Amino acid sequence: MLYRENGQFKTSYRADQQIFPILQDRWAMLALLVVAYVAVPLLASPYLFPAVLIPFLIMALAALGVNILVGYCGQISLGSGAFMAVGAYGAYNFFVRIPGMPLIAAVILGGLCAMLFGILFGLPSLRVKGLYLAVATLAAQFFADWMFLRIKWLTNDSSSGSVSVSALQVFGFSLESDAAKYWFCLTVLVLTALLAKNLVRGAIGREWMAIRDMDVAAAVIGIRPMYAKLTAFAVSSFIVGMAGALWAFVYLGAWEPAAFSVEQSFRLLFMVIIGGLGSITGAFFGAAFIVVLPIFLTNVLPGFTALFGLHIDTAGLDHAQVMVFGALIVWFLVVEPHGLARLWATGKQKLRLWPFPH
Amino acid sequence: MNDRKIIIDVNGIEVIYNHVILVLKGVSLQVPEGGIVALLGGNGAGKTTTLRAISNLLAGQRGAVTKGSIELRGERIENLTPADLVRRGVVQVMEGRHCFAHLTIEENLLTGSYTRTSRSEIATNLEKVYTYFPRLKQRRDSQAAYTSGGEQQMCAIGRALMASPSVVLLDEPSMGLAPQIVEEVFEIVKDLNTRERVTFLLAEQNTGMALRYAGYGYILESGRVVMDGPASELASNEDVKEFYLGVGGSERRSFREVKSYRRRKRWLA
Amino acid sequence: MKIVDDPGVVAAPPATGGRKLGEVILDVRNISLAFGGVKALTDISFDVREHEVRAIIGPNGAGKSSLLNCINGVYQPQEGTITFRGRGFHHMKSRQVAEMGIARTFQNLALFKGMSVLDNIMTGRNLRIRSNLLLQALRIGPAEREETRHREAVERIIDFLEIQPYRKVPVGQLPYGLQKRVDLGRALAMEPQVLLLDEPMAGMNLEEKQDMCRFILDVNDEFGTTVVLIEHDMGVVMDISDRVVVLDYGRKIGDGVPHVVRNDPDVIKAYLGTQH
Amino acid sequence: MGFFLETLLGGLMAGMLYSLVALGFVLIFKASGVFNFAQGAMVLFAALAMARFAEWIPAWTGIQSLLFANVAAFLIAGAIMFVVAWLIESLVLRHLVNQEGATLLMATLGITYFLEGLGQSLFGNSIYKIDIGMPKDPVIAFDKVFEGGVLINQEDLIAALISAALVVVLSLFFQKTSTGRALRAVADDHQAAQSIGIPLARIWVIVWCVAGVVALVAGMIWGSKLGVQFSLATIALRALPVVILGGLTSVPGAIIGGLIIGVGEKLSEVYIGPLVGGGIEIWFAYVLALAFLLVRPQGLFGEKIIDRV
Amino acid sequence: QAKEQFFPLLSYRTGPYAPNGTPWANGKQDYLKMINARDGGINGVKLTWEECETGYATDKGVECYERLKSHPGVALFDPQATGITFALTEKVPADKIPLITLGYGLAVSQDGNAFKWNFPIMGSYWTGADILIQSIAKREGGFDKLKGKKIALVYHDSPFGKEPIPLLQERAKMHGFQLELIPVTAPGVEQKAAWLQVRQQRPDYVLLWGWGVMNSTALKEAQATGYPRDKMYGVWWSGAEPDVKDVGEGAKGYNALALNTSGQQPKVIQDILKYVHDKGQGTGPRDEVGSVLYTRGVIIQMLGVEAVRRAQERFGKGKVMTGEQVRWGLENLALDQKRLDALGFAGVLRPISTSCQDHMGSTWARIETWDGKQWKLSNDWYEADEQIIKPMVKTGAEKYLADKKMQRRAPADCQS
Ligand SMILES: Nc1ncnc2c1ncn2[C@@H]1O[C@H](COP(=O)(O)OP(=O)(O)OP(=O)(O)O)[C@@H](O)[C@H]1O
Ligand SMILES: Nc1ncnc2c1ncn2[C@@H]1O[C@H](COP(=O)(O)OP(=O)(O)OP(=O)(O)O)[C@@H](O)[C@H]1O
Ligand SMILES: [Mg+2]
Ligand SMILES: [Mg+2]
Repeated sequence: MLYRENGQFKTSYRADQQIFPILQDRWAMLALLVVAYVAVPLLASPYLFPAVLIPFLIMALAALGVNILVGYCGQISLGSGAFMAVGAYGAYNFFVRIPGMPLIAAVILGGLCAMLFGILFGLPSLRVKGLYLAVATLAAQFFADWMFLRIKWLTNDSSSGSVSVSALQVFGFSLESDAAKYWFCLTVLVLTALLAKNLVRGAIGREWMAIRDMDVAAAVIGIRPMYAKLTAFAVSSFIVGMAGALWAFVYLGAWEPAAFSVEQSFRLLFMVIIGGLGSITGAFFGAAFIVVLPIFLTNVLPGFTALFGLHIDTAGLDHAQVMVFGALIVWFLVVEPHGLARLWATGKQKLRLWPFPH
Repeated sequence: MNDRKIIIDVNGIEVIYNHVILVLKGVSLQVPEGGIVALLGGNGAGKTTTLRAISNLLAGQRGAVTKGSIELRGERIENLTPADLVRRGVVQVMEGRHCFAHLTIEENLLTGSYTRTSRSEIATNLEKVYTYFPRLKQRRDSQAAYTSGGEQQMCAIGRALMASPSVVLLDEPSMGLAPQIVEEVFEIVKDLNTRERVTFLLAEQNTGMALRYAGYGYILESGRVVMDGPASELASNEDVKEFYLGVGGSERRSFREVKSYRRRKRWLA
Repeated sequence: MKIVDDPGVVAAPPATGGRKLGEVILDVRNISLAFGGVKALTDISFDVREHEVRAIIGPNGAGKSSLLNCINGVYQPQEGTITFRGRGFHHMKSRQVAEMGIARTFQNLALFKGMSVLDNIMTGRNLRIRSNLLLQALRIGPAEREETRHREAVERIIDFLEIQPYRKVPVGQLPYGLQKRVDLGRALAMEPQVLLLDEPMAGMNLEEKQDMCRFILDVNDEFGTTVVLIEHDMGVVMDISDRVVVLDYGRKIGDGVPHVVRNDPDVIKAYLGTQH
Repeated sequence: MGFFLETLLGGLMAGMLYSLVALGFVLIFKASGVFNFAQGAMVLFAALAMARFAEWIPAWTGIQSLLFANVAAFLIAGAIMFVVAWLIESLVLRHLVNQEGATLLMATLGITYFLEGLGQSLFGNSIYKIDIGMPKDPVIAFDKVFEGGVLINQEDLIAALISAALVVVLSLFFQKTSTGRALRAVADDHQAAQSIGIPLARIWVIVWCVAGVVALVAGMIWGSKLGVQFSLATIALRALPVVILGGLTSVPGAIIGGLIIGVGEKLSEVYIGPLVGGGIEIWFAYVLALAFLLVRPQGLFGEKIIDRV
Repeated sequence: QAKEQFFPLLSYRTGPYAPNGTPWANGKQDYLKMINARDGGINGVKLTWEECETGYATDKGVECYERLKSHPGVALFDPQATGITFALTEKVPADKIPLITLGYGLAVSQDGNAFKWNFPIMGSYWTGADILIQSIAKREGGFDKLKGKKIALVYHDSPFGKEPIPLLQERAKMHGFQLELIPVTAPGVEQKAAWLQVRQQRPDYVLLWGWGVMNSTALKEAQATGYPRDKMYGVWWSGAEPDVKDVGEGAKGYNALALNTSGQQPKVIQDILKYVHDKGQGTGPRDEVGSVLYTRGVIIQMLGVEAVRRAQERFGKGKVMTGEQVRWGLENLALDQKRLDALGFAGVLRPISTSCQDHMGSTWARIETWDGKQWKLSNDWYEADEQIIKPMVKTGAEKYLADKKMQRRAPADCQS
């Protein structure tokens, strides 16, 4: 009975409104932050940083943004790749065209570009709903793909449409080392997650969820669907845009529009559904599942099959990896249709009752 | 009720939702062939859950029977699909209507006879439902989603009757129906019961009405059966009178005069 | 309207009929509404006075819910006007209606299923939220205080409706009767002047109905909230309403104080059935 | 003028080919409320099976007849799609009864991955040929009327006819039979359908099987056009605007949507494309579909989206 | 610790480009196997490798790179995809590992003074495009005959497909032909509109800049719209067996650039058959050995091996070379005809010699024509016109350096 809230009385609503009302959770969170900021960089190998941790952090950020739109506001979007692209190219243009533009400012400005783009393509959501909207948001995706291939100005007149950045700095610190990149991404992620959490547990978050769950009733209690949906698009695409900028600047360094293709949009959607719609933690679980699992499988499967004396070639490995991945998605959904975050919550609930079964 | 054959025998079942929420804590009940059994109890007592457990519709709610057994005519039915049960004559009218929104009223009714193959039987059933609920006939061509709450309720009941069932699990049939229709619904129940020997298990909030038509009753509280007995006995029980029929003591009290501090007496828990 | 701190102490309400009714607050004039061929409402007129409990009854499909939907701006009537506190509208927008202080509950439970009880009721306060997006994201100073203030109001409603234990439970998991209460709570949180209730007592047993009546009457007495109520339980309607409108097939067939309406042969024929 | 006609015709026929893929989406959505993302993977899987068996059968049996090989391969591939449908029902859908659309969508994504991996590891990941004797060379019609005539692609013409026939049969099935009605009921409410005795398991196997066969036909035709290899799965992306424009729930909508998208996209690429650098057809198709949705949010023939309180 | 030189092999055997990626990857592996079996490695240093599947996707490619880059004995990376090349170009200077991008990658990276770590050996898209125009001019009977002609570029809508455009525009200006640009959205399965445009414009020639399924689809559409195949010229990534086999007779007459021969006659291929396939250790099927892309894989790997050998000559025979040393080796390749003959590549490709300034080493290519069954090589060799390419490379490289605020390499740097 280590994990229980009994005896923890809240003396004010303020205390009850904390993000982690339960003491153990607060300690766990603190411990997690310490691990993330201190222990992980000490232990991580040169492979883990650039190949696993940084993409995980950036994708978690993007998934967070997508979750606001899809999970909280219920507007299924397949255009997240486009918002990332706009964020990346937007930040790029500010970065290379304005001398001395600091990285952080460029990333935020990229996010703002994505926000405008997001609002524009969010407008149809006022009329179009559900899967129809989902498919319609692909228009944003393909339009962005085309735009960055065709409009030379946006890629600083590079002949092929691919661009690159280097010599990144934050407050005078160079972002050359992997650990520095990691800390930078982690900080952006933690801060954004905090702000996002504040939003979703505040008034605007309730508006989003109300629109998601029952828009007619929401209108009757005075929620403006237009405002709620467009703010969701704005906030979401802002975050996704920042993630896009980080993905381009920090992870890839050089990129072409294909780096933000429709596959990226799909992957982001998987992340939020697998992780758990309408849950900030879900974004982290989802990103871990989608980013880390395939890498993990690729690294582990050969050893695993070797146990049975089977040799597996690259193609076979990739196919096996994809199949296991697909099967795991289905399996997790069967176990818990509301995603990993819900599974986690149920687990915690059981822990709270432990050692009694119910 | 001992003289009759038991058709549904629920034996000490426990139901858990979502792996953690324990809702039924050992419910046992028997439904005799050709009987009308009422399942009473307040909100959240577990009536709906009991019916779902019998008709095997728990899975879709992520619930599961973890203990006990359920038998239909002596056969264990926990592992049958709902469709198997319908083919054995057990149909549930789900709480909250659940009409097929995009289908018209008539199509809704016709899907109800999915397990029936004889065209003439289907036609007779359809006529029967239309005579029971003339309102449905008027609205037969509108999509179910665009009919009123009461019309949908009639549609749900009528749809279940289309399967020519031998056992009907009725979940709150009177909800949202106008008084005279409520009366009619119970008359239909009685009618089917006496004429076609259809067995009914009905979960109802309208206790007075339910006890008037049922032969036997169970009262559920927080997932346990706290009282059972022949309907007439229950109806004359003082507690039942006071808490479910509102005629405690002497006279029916006005809703305006109910004392605000009076709290429910609990039998258990 | 302010929600009182102590719901336990409620003054004995005056008997039916002896109540003093205010001015006409809501006036519905010659409303007609048709869906394709279906005439849901034909030329309906009635008024609602301040502080009264106005019941609407009628057989299934008579157009009761549609009438509320018109007042609410969910449906746009083809003809007629609705006047609220002297301001006439041909049709109203949902948001406008909410801002004017008309709240409602729904027949088919239109709660926000994925949200907790607390959050559901908090949405009712959203009209009053003043802090902007940025403040909310940072949750500093005024935003935090505002949130806490609304939380207090909502907690009073939760206490009032006696649903404290379910605060953090997602409403989708609550039994039907409690969901109805949450629905009422959400409407109350808007601190409305007029409360439209669509079958608030369906699917409840006697005791729960009594509780519900008590809530409605308390609100009505204590804050003078005007209540418009659709209900099929004649006992409830007779006991708590001041005046009753009867609809049948989209037409008004009766209007008056309860015991008069009840004995009207047209009403008996169309709605009550002969047994009553 | 001749060229305009030619573009129009080309668009119409391309549209019919999209419809064939779109049809698979519509079928499953209409019958179970599941937006089946695996449709593209099913097309690929079926086509791979057909191509490889058509290649293997002459080698195994020694019978060198192309017709025999194709027919046998078609049947075997059809049987495989049946097995796939059955497995999907019993391993996935059965456990997800009554879940939300997003969850089901996600499950079909899992299936997509699985099928892509499985298809390629069973049948190989190179490029394979389906040779069903489609005429490849063009014919020129109306060369007396217009200068240069109007070029007609016979292969596309035949394919368009096949998909039209398929659509007619399937729309009749949905509108006229009681199974069709049951399918629509299931799409509306899984639990209610169960409660009145509709056997979800059987229904789903049937529908996925039909969708599998539609995928097979689509795979066969596209495969004969393009060769069978991984990219075939991406055809699904071209079919999506068709699906939403026609309406997710309408079988005839798939055809009309296909025609509109096909024509719109080809005309735009040919006449507007050169002005803005080209390559616009794919987003133009989506924007076109979006424009229609703004007028009719449920697509041209889709069932009205119901939101009532 | 055994002495092992490690070759990370990025490949794509799955996904949309697998039919082309597979033989390529097989050739690369088989060559390494053959060197180990025949020569016991390079001066006693064994060759090891690990394949990593990228699926042609940039992020997977980057992950592969990060996974394999710190493996002991890493020699060089061949990203096998334009997109991955872009991303790795930014990463390799820090890790000090050279990139070899034979016939693809950034055209400007030919300038070794600006791109220290990139080696687009044997050609870039600019040299390829240049040669295609030359051969068309030759067919027409001189550059002056190009005036007023119309040439369409049907290209994969990605950086890969767009790279040749600046050069073609330059040539169009020079010779007065009209250049039509017709993009095809990746992966290129739907090209009806593109070919309708071809039919409308009626260009005299069509240049095909495709990869994977786009090539065969283009040829099929050309057939379906009746565009003469012999007026079509593909880049060397559009001229392999998978691109035409499936089209068969329909592709007859189609021309493509050839960087290398195909077929099993060359001695190196014979050696692979003998030392690898005959031992049952072949990576792919035997009849694929010697196909166009397979042979290209063999060449890439030979260049890698020779770079290591060259580096050993300077830094110590029989030692494992670092990435930096291999880079020097790549920069000082001197594969003259004699050397090529000795290596078993007689007739397969032309001599290559790289330098600090020129990371390409050779810009020669030929035209091959599909006769319905197999590729037929013409005997005319073309060399890209330095006069045109050099200035373009220089300007491009200058812009790159300016953007990056970097300096050209000092002459001293070339010695290290
Ligand atoms: N899907 C579910 N997930 C979690 N808990 C549930 C679920 N369905 C019901 N419950 C819980 O089970 C308990 C019993 O619910 P049930 O619906 O059986 O009650 P009931 O007697 O039918 O009530 P009512 O009269 O309000 O319909 C309630 O406390 C409810 O919160
Ligand atoms: N959106 C709509 N589209 C079409 N018809 C509608 C719509 N809304 C209501 N109707 C029809 O209008 C009539 C009145 O419906 P309404 O819901 O107002 O009835 P009601 O009086 O509330 O009945 P109940 O007591 O059963 O709830 C019904 O016949 C219904 O079918
Ligand atoms: Mg119930
Ligand atoms: Mg109603």
